[in-house]
Amino acid sequence: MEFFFEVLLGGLLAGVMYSLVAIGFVLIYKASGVFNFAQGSMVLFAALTFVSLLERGIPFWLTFAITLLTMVVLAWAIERFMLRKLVNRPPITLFMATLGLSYMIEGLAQAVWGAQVHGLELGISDEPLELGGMLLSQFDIFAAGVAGVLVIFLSWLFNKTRTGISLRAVADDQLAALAVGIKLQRIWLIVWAVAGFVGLVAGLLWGARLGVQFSLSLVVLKALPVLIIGGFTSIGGAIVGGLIIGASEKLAEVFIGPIIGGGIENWFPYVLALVFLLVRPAGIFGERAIERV
Amino acid sequence: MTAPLLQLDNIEVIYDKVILAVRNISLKVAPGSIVALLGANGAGKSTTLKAISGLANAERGEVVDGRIYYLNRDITSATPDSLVELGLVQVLEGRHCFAHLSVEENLLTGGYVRHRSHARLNESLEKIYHYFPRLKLLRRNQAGYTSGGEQQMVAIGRALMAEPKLVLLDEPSMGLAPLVVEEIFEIVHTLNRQQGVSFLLAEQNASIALKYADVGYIIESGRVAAEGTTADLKNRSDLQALYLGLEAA
Amino acid sequence: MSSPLLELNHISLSFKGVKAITDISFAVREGEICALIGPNGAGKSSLLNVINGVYQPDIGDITYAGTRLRRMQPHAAARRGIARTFQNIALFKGMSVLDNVLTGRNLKVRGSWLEQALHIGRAPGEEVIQRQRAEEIIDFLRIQPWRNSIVGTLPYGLQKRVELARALAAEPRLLLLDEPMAGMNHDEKADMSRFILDTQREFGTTIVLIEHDIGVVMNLSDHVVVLDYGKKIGDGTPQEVRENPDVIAAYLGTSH
Amino acid sequence: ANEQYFPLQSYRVGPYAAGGTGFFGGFIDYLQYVNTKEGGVNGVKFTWSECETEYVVEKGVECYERLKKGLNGAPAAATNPLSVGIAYATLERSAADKLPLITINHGRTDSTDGSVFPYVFPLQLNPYSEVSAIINYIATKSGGLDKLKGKKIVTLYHGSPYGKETNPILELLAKKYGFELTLLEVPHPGNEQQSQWLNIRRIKPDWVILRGWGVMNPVALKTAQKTGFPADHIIGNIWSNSEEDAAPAGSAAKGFISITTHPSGTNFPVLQDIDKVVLKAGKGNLQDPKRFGTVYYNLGVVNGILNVEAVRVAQAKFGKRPLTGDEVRWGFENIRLDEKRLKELGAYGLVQPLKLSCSDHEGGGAVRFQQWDGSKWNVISDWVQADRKLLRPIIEESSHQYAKEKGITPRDCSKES
Amino acid sequence: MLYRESGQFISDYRADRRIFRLWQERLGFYLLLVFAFAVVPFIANDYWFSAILVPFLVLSLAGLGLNLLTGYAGQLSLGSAAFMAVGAFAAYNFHLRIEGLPFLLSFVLGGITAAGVGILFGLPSLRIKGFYLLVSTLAAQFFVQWVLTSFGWFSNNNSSGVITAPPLLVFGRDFSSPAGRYLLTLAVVVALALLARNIVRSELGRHWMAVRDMDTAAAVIGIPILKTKLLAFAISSFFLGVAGALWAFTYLGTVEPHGFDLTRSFQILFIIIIGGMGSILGNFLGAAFIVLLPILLSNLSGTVLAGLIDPGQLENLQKIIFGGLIVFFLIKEPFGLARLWQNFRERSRVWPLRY
Ligand SMILES: Nc1ncnc2c1ncn2[C@@H]1O[C@H](COP(=O)(O)OP(=O)(O)OP(=O)(O)O)[C@@H](O)[C@H]1O
Ligand SMILES: Nc1ncnc2c1ncn2[C@@H]1O[C@H](COP(=O)(O)OP(=O)(O)OP(=O)(O)O)[C@@H](O)[C@H]1O
Ligand SMILES: CC(C)C[C@H](N)C(=O)O
Ligand SMILES: [Mg+2]
Ligand SMILES: [Mg+2]
Repeated sequence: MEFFFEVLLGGLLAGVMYSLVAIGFVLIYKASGVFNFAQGSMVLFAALTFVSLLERGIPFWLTFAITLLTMVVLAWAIERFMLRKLVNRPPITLFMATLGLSYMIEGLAQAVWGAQVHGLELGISDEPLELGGMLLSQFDIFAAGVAGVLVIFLSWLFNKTRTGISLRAVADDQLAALAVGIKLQRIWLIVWAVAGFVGLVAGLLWGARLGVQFSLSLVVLKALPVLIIGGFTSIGGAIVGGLIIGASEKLAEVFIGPIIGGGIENWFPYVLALVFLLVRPAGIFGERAIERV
Repeated sequence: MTAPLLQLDNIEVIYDKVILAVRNISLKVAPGSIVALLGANGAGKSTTLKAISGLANAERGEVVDGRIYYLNRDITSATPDSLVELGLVQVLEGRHCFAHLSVEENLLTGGYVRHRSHARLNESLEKIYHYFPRLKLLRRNQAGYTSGGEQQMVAIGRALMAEPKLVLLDEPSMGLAPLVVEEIFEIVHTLNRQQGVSFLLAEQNASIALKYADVGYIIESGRVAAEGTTADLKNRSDLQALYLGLEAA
Repeated sequence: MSSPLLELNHISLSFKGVKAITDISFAVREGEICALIGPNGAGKSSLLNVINGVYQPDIGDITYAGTRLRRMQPHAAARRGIARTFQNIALFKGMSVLDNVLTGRNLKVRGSWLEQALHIGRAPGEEVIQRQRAEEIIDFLRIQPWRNSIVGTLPYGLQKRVELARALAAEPRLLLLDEPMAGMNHDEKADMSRFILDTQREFGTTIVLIEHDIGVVMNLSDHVVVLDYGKKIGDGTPQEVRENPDVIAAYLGTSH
Repeated sequence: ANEQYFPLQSYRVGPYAAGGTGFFGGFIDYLQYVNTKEGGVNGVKFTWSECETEYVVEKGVECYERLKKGLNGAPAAATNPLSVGIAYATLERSAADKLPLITINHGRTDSTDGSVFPYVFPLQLNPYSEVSAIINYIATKSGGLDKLKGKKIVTLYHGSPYGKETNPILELLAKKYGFELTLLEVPHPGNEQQSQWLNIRRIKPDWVILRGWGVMNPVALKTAQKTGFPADHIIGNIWSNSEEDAAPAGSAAKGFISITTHPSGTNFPVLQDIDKVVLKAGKGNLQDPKRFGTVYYNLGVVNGILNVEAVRVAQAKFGKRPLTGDEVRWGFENIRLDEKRLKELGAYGLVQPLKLSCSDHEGGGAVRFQQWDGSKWNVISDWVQADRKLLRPIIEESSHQYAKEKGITPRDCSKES
Repeated sequence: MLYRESGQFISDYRADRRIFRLWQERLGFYLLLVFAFAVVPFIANDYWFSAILVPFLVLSLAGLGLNLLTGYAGQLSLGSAAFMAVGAFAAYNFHLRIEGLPFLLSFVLGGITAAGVGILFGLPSLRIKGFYLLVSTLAAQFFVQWVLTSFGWFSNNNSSGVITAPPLLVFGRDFSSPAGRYLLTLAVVVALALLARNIVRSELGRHWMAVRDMDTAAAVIGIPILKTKLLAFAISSFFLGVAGALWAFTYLGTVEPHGFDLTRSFQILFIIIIGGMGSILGNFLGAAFIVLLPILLSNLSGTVLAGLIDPGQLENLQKIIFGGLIVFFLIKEPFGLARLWQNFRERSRVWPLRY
């Protein structure tokens, strides 16, 4: 029983790590209706930039600032050379454009910083905490705290500000948003820059866990089912989805895995998400598509 | 004579680099006037309006020739948001509400650009509810679920929230009950008289358009086929049967 | 006088507690043109949606061609000969006019997909027949010049016509038209009215249509039903309805 | 031209770039070294060109087909894709083209049987030998093979054919020696292993064998720390043994043990020489010179030594000229690296004594153990041999089945000279 | 004025539904076939066969499969590679386990098995739409790979989970030579492409597009949505399955489950984006592009840029170029190379006029 709880808790905490990446997705989707597959590459790019600078001896906070600036520049470039030219196109087109984008960012990241594997120490100790016989990862608890802060900040942004409403308007109908004078370009810049920031935070935490390297861009694959269970349009959903996925996939791997062969963590979250979707086709907190005739 | 508020000089618009939608259109809107664009389906009315408001670009359209002036500046390639800031707002054909936003939020989005303060926003909002009491009832409903006519009201109301100087109205009467059509044109009339707002409207309902407009242009296959004051147009027998269908009025 | 093809009995419908339709009953006789009018948001489109099964009424039932139905699925309605057009054009935007019309005939196709894919069995002959029928309808509505155009790029008015063509292609017994003439000028409305009348005369199709142009309604319809706030406030011949004071107050206004 | 060509199916980008850049860097530097220092082998200089595979099979095949014919008249000596997938896909092609396929430290275990696979060379160490050696090491640590009984060993393997390949042998050894074996799979790519390590925590094994690849390795070490499993009881296999596997795990890697066929470091005459002749002259291939002497780099150098030695041996028989692939194959089969020869090459201690033959394309089958001290590897054992006698029949069974499927008549090795 | 339509009056509907309506197109097509079947085998070398032509053909077929699902029926999928894997492993097992099964038949059975799996993962499409559907296809992607790696039976207990192709014997003739592989692949691909062309022009094709453009309206006019979507999944997966079998048997000769990973699914998606969604020809153009561009770049580096830029950087550059091209296409020509070709044809039809 104690073991069960240990797996459960560990899973919940791991799930929050997925949420961190999922939040980046939700942000962009909610604000512009774009399903941004390049979020993973942005995570990689941010982390790689960060460690590479750090390894050159630049102090931590300065590095953080420079990397953030880089992400803003990246957002600017994306807006300027891609989004601006894809105004009012169907969502699927934008999705595919972000696939292209992810290739570009990955290529760029490796071209600039090379393909080596870097270690990243954030100075957060990862000696496990003992709690009633269970081991809890300090690092994961820290990450969960960061995710919580992010969620509070972003919820405020979306629900309490004018920008928030404009963002949702853009997601619904770009042409109409233009017609009422919303500055699409500025909105995109803001959103992508914030997504870059979220990517950086996720990149640092994931990077500290995995080492900074190419595989970092694959964490999107873990974030997708989270996103889907939570719903594309809900920041809170990303957290709940993360908790559900994290806990259930760990429990499944530990308790079901041995029965059917192990290594089921790659597909289990997807199947779980599928089951959720069959009951709620837009995720737990997602907005339903409106179809009126 | 005062300088026109809006002026189009021989504009040509192409969609997708191949579809020539507007061949050669010149027109003027004098400050404080109401101008109607009439013409058959596909004549190029909507395209003309979108070219003015800068929205054609968003549909892969392009003004390839000619110039557009508004408030004496060249706005041929201005962005829609800068035009809204200058008080030029378009109501799109086919409603285009933000489906997931509530009716009230829809209206609010229209006001952001021109109003910074909360109070002003609410003031405008009340004005719109005054014009369209039905919207007040529906203020918390998601716009996507409202009826066709209600959406049309939302779209018009949203544009008026910006307190514009020039409104481009694309088929305002479409899908509206006769009473509401009358009301809308009354609103147009009032705004025009009281606040000097100018209107450029594309309208299929020629009788009502000509009733309220000062000047009319008749568009045929992307060209101006006839123009003049509404009084003149109504008297031109060659146009009556073809475009204006006035015998039923 | 023929018997009713369609009868609505005490239909009510609400969305999240908001009543869109309240206890509406009326009958449409076989072969007539029935107009539904009323202010915006009165519940007209919702009622059409109820008739062909897009919405399920909370209370009430429908009798169609002698069968009483509590609820119906859209495709079941289609199979029973109910076709329709939509207020916000619902054409297949990426397909040509011809293909749109051909899809309208989908229920008439007998050959299986495999036969068609391999071009064997019933497929080859049938294909020619379907094509002929579709072309007839295209001719009938005079949209030949755009036969191969992608409908998404056509002007609004033409799209409305294509949508009618697609509905007619199904050779329906009951045709539901939601504002078929919105966005048309006078001439075009006249054309469209003629098509609708011809359809009724030539094929004996029963038609229920929503329209805001009262002139058109008066000219076209045999029977008018008026809704306001989800309730029926008038039902009768055009003339009767036009003189009904409730209708004037709620909908027409005084000037007409 | 009096040149011998090496087609290099290298990978310098993508998830496994760390391995590719190190390995091919070492390989190229060694060829460069032989060219500069000795003017090639008997006056035959080496040339090479690279084709990026990204570790993707079909790119590897394309590269193979493109490069196999040689360059500017210089014939190809052998291909070295450093990828199990590409090796499999070019296995039959290389037999048809009579071009040796070198799969140093990896590849298809049964290709050790050269009578069935004349053109494939899993040099030094095939996957079966690898696990056998690890078990033997654990036995020594526990005080003898008989002490293995009742020990708990967990193998954490990469969820790919590569990761699974040794499972049957481990099971066999478990039965033979009576230790308790648990096999745990980590799904590709391996960036999330919490559940596996929680399981390990529950099982409380004596040893964990880490059969990883790429990102899976540092993550394993980090997660081990998080779940309180000591790093010095984790033994990395041959693809979990580089600096790139340990360093990113930071302090969590301290104490981690792994096997290696060659020590890292620069304390070998041949490496010193390469440094002098190649690196100092600015002709080094590594982008990051700090990686000189790392595990992957040294493996590249070892690979270079073996390839060049094969050419040298073959030239002795066929003449001092550029050789065909088939002639180089003969060279490989007649490699004899004893202590004396290794010293001549300046590679004593870097390369294990090897003796290849027609029927044995592996040759060595020994590994050493090294331990990560937080910044570098230190060798902690002498050569530990795999139980090759035990493995041979299993290998032959498999190779003969292959021969039957493909309709190959095995060579008669007793007739080979 | 190469493409003159004038003078070719299409007098009956039967003629109008022909696969190629104009005689120029028909002639062009026949010439192309003659060239591909009779001329290429004599002028190409091994490298061309094994490294360019065969993968080009197989990827075209895979693109075709995905295009039916995504381009025509509008269902987004990131699981194409899974269906290829099913096709490959099923064909392998049918061939292995049924004595004397004709080789081509094992392809068909492989395709059919893939179709079955496709239906299974297509089932949720009735309820789940748009991006949410990605979940189902990704589930297929990961689940299939897991099954194939986890259960040794599928690879006949090969210790590395790799399957190898049996000798390619069709009607007693051996097609194992590079030219033979090419011809065999070509024949299968041409036959299936013609079949696809027929399907998309048939009732079913129209249903797909209807569902793609607006599925509520499609339901209202009586199109059976579930059947239509499932058929899209099934037929698409069939094509992908056969492509997978060809990939394993005639192209690489060996394959492991990992060879059909997510990257492959993306690759196929890129083929249809670049080639053109909703176009048959587009798949061939897209595949040609995706096969040739990297080779071109990498050859360039080997010759022109030799030594100037290291191969790793070149690969990064290639990634950037690739991603850039995808974005570029989506911006400039969302219907891909196929539309470019079509525009070119339109132009040459009216040439020298502009519109
Ligand atoms: N987004 C577009 N892409 C391609 N062609 C278009 C597009 N929008 C309009 N067109 C074409 O441009 C021409 C003019 O259309 P426009 O919508 O301006 O006409 P309109 O006068 O407003 O007609 P309606 O009265 O039907 O609204 C038409 O032939 C139409 O097919
Ligand atoms: N799916 C739905 N969800 C929520 N509310 C709905 C839905 N469909 C319709 N309504 C509401 O029901 C009422 C009636 O709508 P309906 O579309 O039937 O009106 P209508 O008579 O067709 O009006 P119009 O003439 O403007 O098209 C409206 O207030 C609308 O907001
Ligand atoms: C470097 C490679 C030879 C080994 C690697 N683990 C593989 O999967 O193929
Ligand atoms: Mg218009
Ligand atoms: Mg309505």
